[in-house]
Amino acid sequence: MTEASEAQVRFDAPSLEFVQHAIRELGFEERFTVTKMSGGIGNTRVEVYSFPQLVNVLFGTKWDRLAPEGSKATLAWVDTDSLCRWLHDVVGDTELADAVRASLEGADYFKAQVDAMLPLFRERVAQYRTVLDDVADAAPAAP
Amino acid sequence: MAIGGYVGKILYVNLTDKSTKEIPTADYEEWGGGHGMGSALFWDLVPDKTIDGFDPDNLVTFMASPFSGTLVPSSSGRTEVQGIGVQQYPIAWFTRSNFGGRFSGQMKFAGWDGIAVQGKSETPVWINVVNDTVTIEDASGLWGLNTHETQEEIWALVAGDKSVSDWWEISSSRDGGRTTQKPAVVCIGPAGENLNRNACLIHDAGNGGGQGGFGGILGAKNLKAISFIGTGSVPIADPAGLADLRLEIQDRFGYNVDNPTLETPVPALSGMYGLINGSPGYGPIMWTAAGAGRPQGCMGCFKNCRINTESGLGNGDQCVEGLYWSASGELIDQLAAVTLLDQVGTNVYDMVDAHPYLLNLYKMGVLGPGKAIPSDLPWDRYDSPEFIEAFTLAVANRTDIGADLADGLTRAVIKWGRWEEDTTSGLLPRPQWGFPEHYDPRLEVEWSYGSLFGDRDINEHGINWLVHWMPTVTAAVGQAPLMPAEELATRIAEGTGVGDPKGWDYSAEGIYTDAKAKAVAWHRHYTRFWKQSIGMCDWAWPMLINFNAGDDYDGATPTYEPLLFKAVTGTDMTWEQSLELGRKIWNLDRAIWVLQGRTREMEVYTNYVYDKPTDVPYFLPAIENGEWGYSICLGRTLDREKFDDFKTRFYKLEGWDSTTGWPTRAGLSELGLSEVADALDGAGKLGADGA
Amino acid sequence: MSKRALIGVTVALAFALGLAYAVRVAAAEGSELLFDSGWFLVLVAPFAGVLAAGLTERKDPRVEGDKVLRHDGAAILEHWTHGIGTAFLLASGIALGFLFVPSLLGGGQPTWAAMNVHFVAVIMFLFGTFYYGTNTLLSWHRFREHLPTKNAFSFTAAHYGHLLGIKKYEMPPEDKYFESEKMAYILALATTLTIIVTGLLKVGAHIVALPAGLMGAATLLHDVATVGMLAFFLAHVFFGAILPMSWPVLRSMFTGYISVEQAQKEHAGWYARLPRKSDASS
Amino acid sequence: MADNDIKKVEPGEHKEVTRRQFITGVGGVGMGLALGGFLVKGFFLPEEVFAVPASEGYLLVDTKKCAGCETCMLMCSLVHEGVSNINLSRIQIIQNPFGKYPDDIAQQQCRQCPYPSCVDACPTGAMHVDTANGNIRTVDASKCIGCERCIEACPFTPSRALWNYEDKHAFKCDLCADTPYWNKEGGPGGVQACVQACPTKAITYTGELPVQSDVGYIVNLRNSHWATINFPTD
Repeated sequence: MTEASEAQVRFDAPSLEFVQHAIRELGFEERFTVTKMSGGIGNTRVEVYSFPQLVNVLFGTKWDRLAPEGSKATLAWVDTDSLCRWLHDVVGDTELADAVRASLEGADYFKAQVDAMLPLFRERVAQYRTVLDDVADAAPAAP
Repeated sequence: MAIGGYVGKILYVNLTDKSTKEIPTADYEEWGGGHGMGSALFWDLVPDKTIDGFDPDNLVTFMASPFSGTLVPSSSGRTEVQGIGVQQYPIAWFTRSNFGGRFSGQMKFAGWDGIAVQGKSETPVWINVVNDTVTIEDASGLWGLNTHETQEEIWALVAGDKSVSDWWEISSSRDGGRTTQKPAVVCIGPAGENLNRNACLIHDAGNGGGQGGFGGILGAKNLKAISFIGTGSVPIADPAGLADLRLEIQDRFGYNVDNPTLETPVPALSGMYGLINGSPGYGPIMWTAAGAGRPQGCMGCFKNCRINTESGLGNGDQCVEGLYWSASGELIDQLAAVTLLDQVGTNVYDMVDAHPYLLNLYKMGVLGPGKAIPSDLPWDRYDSPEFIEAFTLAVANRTDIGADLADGLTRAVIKWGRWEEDTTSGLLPRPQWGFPEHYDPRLEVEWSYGSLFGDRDINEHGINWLVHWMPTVTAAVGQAPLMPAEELATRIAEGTGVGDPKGWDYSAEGIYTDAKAKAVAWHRHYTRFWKQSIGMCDWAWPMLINFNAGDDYDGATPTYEPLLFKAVTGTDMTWEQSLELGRKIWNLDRAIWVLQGRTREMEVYTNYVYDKPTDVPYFLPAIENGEWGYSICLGRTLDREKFDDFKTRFYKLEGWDSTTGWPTRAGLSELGLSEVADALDGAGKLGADGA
Repeated sequence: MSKRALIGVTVALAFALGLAYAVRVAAAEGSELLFDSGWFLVLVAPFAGVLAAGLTERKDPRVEGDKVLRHDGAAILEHWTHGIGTAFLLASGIALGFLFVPSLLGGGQPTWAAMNVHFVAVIMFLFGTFYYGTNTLLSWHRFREHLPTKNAFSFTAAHYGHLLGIKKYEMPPEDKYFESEKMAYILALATTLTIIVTGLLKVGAHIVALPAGLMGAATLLHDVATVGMLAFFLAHVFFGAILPMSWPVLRSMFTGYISVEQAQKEHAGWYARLPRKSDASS
Repeated sequence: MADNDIKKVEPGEHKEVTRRQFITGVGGVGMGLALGGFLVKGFFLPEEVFAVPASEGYLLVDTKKCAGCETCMLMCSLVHEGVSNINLSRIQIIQNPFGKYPDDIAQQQCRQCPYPSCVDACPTGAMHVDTANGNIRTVDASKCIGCERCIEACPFTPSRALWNYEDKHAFKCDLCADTPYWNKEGGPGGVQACVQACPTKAITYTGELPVQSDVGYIVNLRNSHWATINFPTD
């Protein structure tokens, strides 16, 4: 829980509009490329067309359950610079982008990078989830 | 003559007139088994080598080896499949596929070293072999069933009123043999019935013979399935010796599950790490978090790379199947997707890069409802299970965009007029013969050269896991490489017998050297004999370096292959003789490709290989600035001129005409293939000696 | 109904019932093999044969008008109990597989049924064989008339030459039994003895622990003797029942009589010595 | 007059009559003895109780650790018969490729039962307790009459007593006491081929009578290293 509480002070609570923008489906030019590395098939490019899909691919866990379940990541390699740029410019979550960039200082191999990014994504995804759930609850129940 | 290993006869079935005959294995023993025998049978039984893969005269061989059904580690369960394919482009070459499980073992127990099928039945049939009894049965009741339903149905049909979970007598006499086993069945699903060029063969849950399109080829023959159940024995020349060798190899080179020497530092990456330590269940690679389950292996395996799951989904699936589709982030969806693919009988290797590529086309506005490439599949829900299910069924049943994709992604893209553009930009990385990129063709060249000079993506990991995955996986978990690059290359050079470590230098210059040519040639010859003809599993052999015995890095190769061959067959086979026999088989195949129309000009890659620099770290041993090290090989392309020059030198090394790439009389005669030279001569395709 | 017919029907009926029971009990849940539940009958059967012989009054061959009494009731009983027993032993034994011959039967019930049939046939066979043996002891001359004489080879050659219609061969003056039959008799005797001794050992193994080596040898001998017995059986059936010339003699195995002409033609040597009914009864 | 009328005694045949009487006596007395002996054995002597010493060794298989590679089966037939044939293996691995873990693979090894029904059922002592080899329950092929009572009697399915259709006799697990095609010392005192050959070390050997269950002897041979490669250890 400490991790989460630390995280609490890390990000401002996002607005509904913010979240909806961040998790929107992207276009061809907005895509982000992750390289899945596998001993069976070699490197395969996975084109990511949304923030949730990035989480799925990066951590091997359905994005909105990352918080409780954690990472089941296999080897999904990303160019960390372009990842941060993509989070910043395309997804539009500058806070997360900056936090990730900072966390990656000195994390110079795949496992270290995943370990560094995981708590940040966990916390941010949890916040997204809360906002979306509130909306769902507020929605008028069908007669 | 061998005194062990072989069981004496090969089954020939002509589906046109429903006749069968026995071919004495002794007639083909000089070829070793598996692929060698398959190529020789094809050469003898198919006069016109230029026929189409769907032609009734096409011969499909399913060959076992002297090691099938024996205790030789990870060599007991492979079946080699050959015939003219329907998948490759521009010409569907005489090709091969291979699947694991227990099929070849049961074939041997039934008393057969292989089965060759020719002709075409008017109505759907399946071949039922119970020891010596061969019957061609009506398959109208099986047609339309998926691959799993088909096998369950056949188990029941063969066992009749008996229970296959108890001892059941497979003949009317108690001395006719009894077993507790289920018949081993290889079959096709709807994809094969629909003559799809990317239809595969399926045996048990996830053993697939995918490359080449043999599912569609069997469909064209109206052959739904082949079933073997046997109770006979495979003779072993030196039983006690074989038992000793098995335990010795297992103890020395195997992964000790109770107390491993080299263990993954990251459980989540044990699938990856298993590529270098062989821990059980590493096969799916991407399924390390598969929940409750167990490792599962082919007959006689000492690695057991697959996983049986608590859902039963994904049983027996490994390698590329692990990556078919994982967009939902839910493992169970991933398992369900690949299981459905197995059931319809489609080759994952032609589909794994298809849906991501098509998603890009969708995002580009080229594909979708009412678009240039029309498709009403739910592309907007690409990361949902509904999408992948709809996509998988569409391809198998030739509906929606599947009508084009059933002929293979390559032919579909050519039909849509995008092949040149997308293989140049790299949007569709398919380097040769219409096969998807496997390992980087610009860097890991014994793979890409071997594929181009051959008939398909070679799919041989024996070198790859050492030179590429060892440094990659250790780097991923923050470990130093388990061995310095120079020692790695040196040990491989010694183990193979090639001698020159530069054969495994993957630097921008290293990939064109004569040493590299020798390394590539060795790879072709070793795999043609030991893997494809003797049935040693690609995921276990060769064992050139061993990381499971602490400081003792010596691998089982080249010491143990000849010892195992001697223990099983009683025949002496030196390392050199085995490689020479591999070269002979490789040359026979080459001759067939030449008769089919192979020319030097055809042996080039698609443009991205030459024009698009690599942009992802890719570890390989390389000499850079005079120093051995593991390079990440960024910004690399293949140089057209340098490769062209390499090709000339490689042809010469193999004894082929360097101007045409055709085998020469001198080269073929030296291998005892004069009659092959005559055939090439007759077709005006014999290479000029010394050219 | 003659006493002979009565005995015949009774024995046949008992045997048939035995077979039926053997097959039925094999299918019964938890039932033992008859060799285990009924082993004592294997000991009783020989003594029963001996006892029966002791109570039997023989009647020697003689000419009765235009008929010749060839076999008395005892001979007929001996022959058919021994013969039918042998037939079923061979059938069930071979079906179970022996030497290198694989079993013709499935495991479980079919095998148990065959073993039980073998048991019933053993009882019949032992009774018949010991009945015959004892009768022979009681009238030794009957044994001698089965043994080959110095004529063995010349007569056999002449006999078969004649059978095959080779002109230069005349039907020799054979005795009651052809010289060829007499030689076959020796073989039959040897195999029968082997079968009985080894067979009793195999039964004994159901009752007491016997050394493995002994059992191995016994089984091998039993199987080998089976081959000899089969050979004799087939030859005997061929020459004694299939060849038309043997039909009158076959008939005599039921009626006991052959015609005078038959005796004169085929067994001149024997006929010459036969007493006439008139002398015998005076 | 009938052919064999015992009341008719021919004059001057006293010698034969006494022999006949003797023979008759032998027959009668013999039958009496045989029947009597059977009755005494059957009704007056108590049924001997079936009791045999416990085996000195047992095979244990961790049903959740087995990978179904059938290596044990190939090894068993190799060291015992000198050929490769999973159907002549004393341990049987039966799997359903489409099954759900843990019900996908079953391992059927002989339990060397404390009260071996197979030995009890054998009519000829061929299936016996080999006191010279740690009381293993095994077959003396030369005594086997092929009645398959042992196979019928085995309480497990499939039967752990097997039928060797090639050499035509029953056979079963002997803990490798008789392995003519192996250089190692087998049997209760030595090592067992299947234990040695199992690549996942799912088979082990014990001298202690293990705990029985419906599915087999209960044993868990999976340690923490098994969990490291993501397989359950419970």
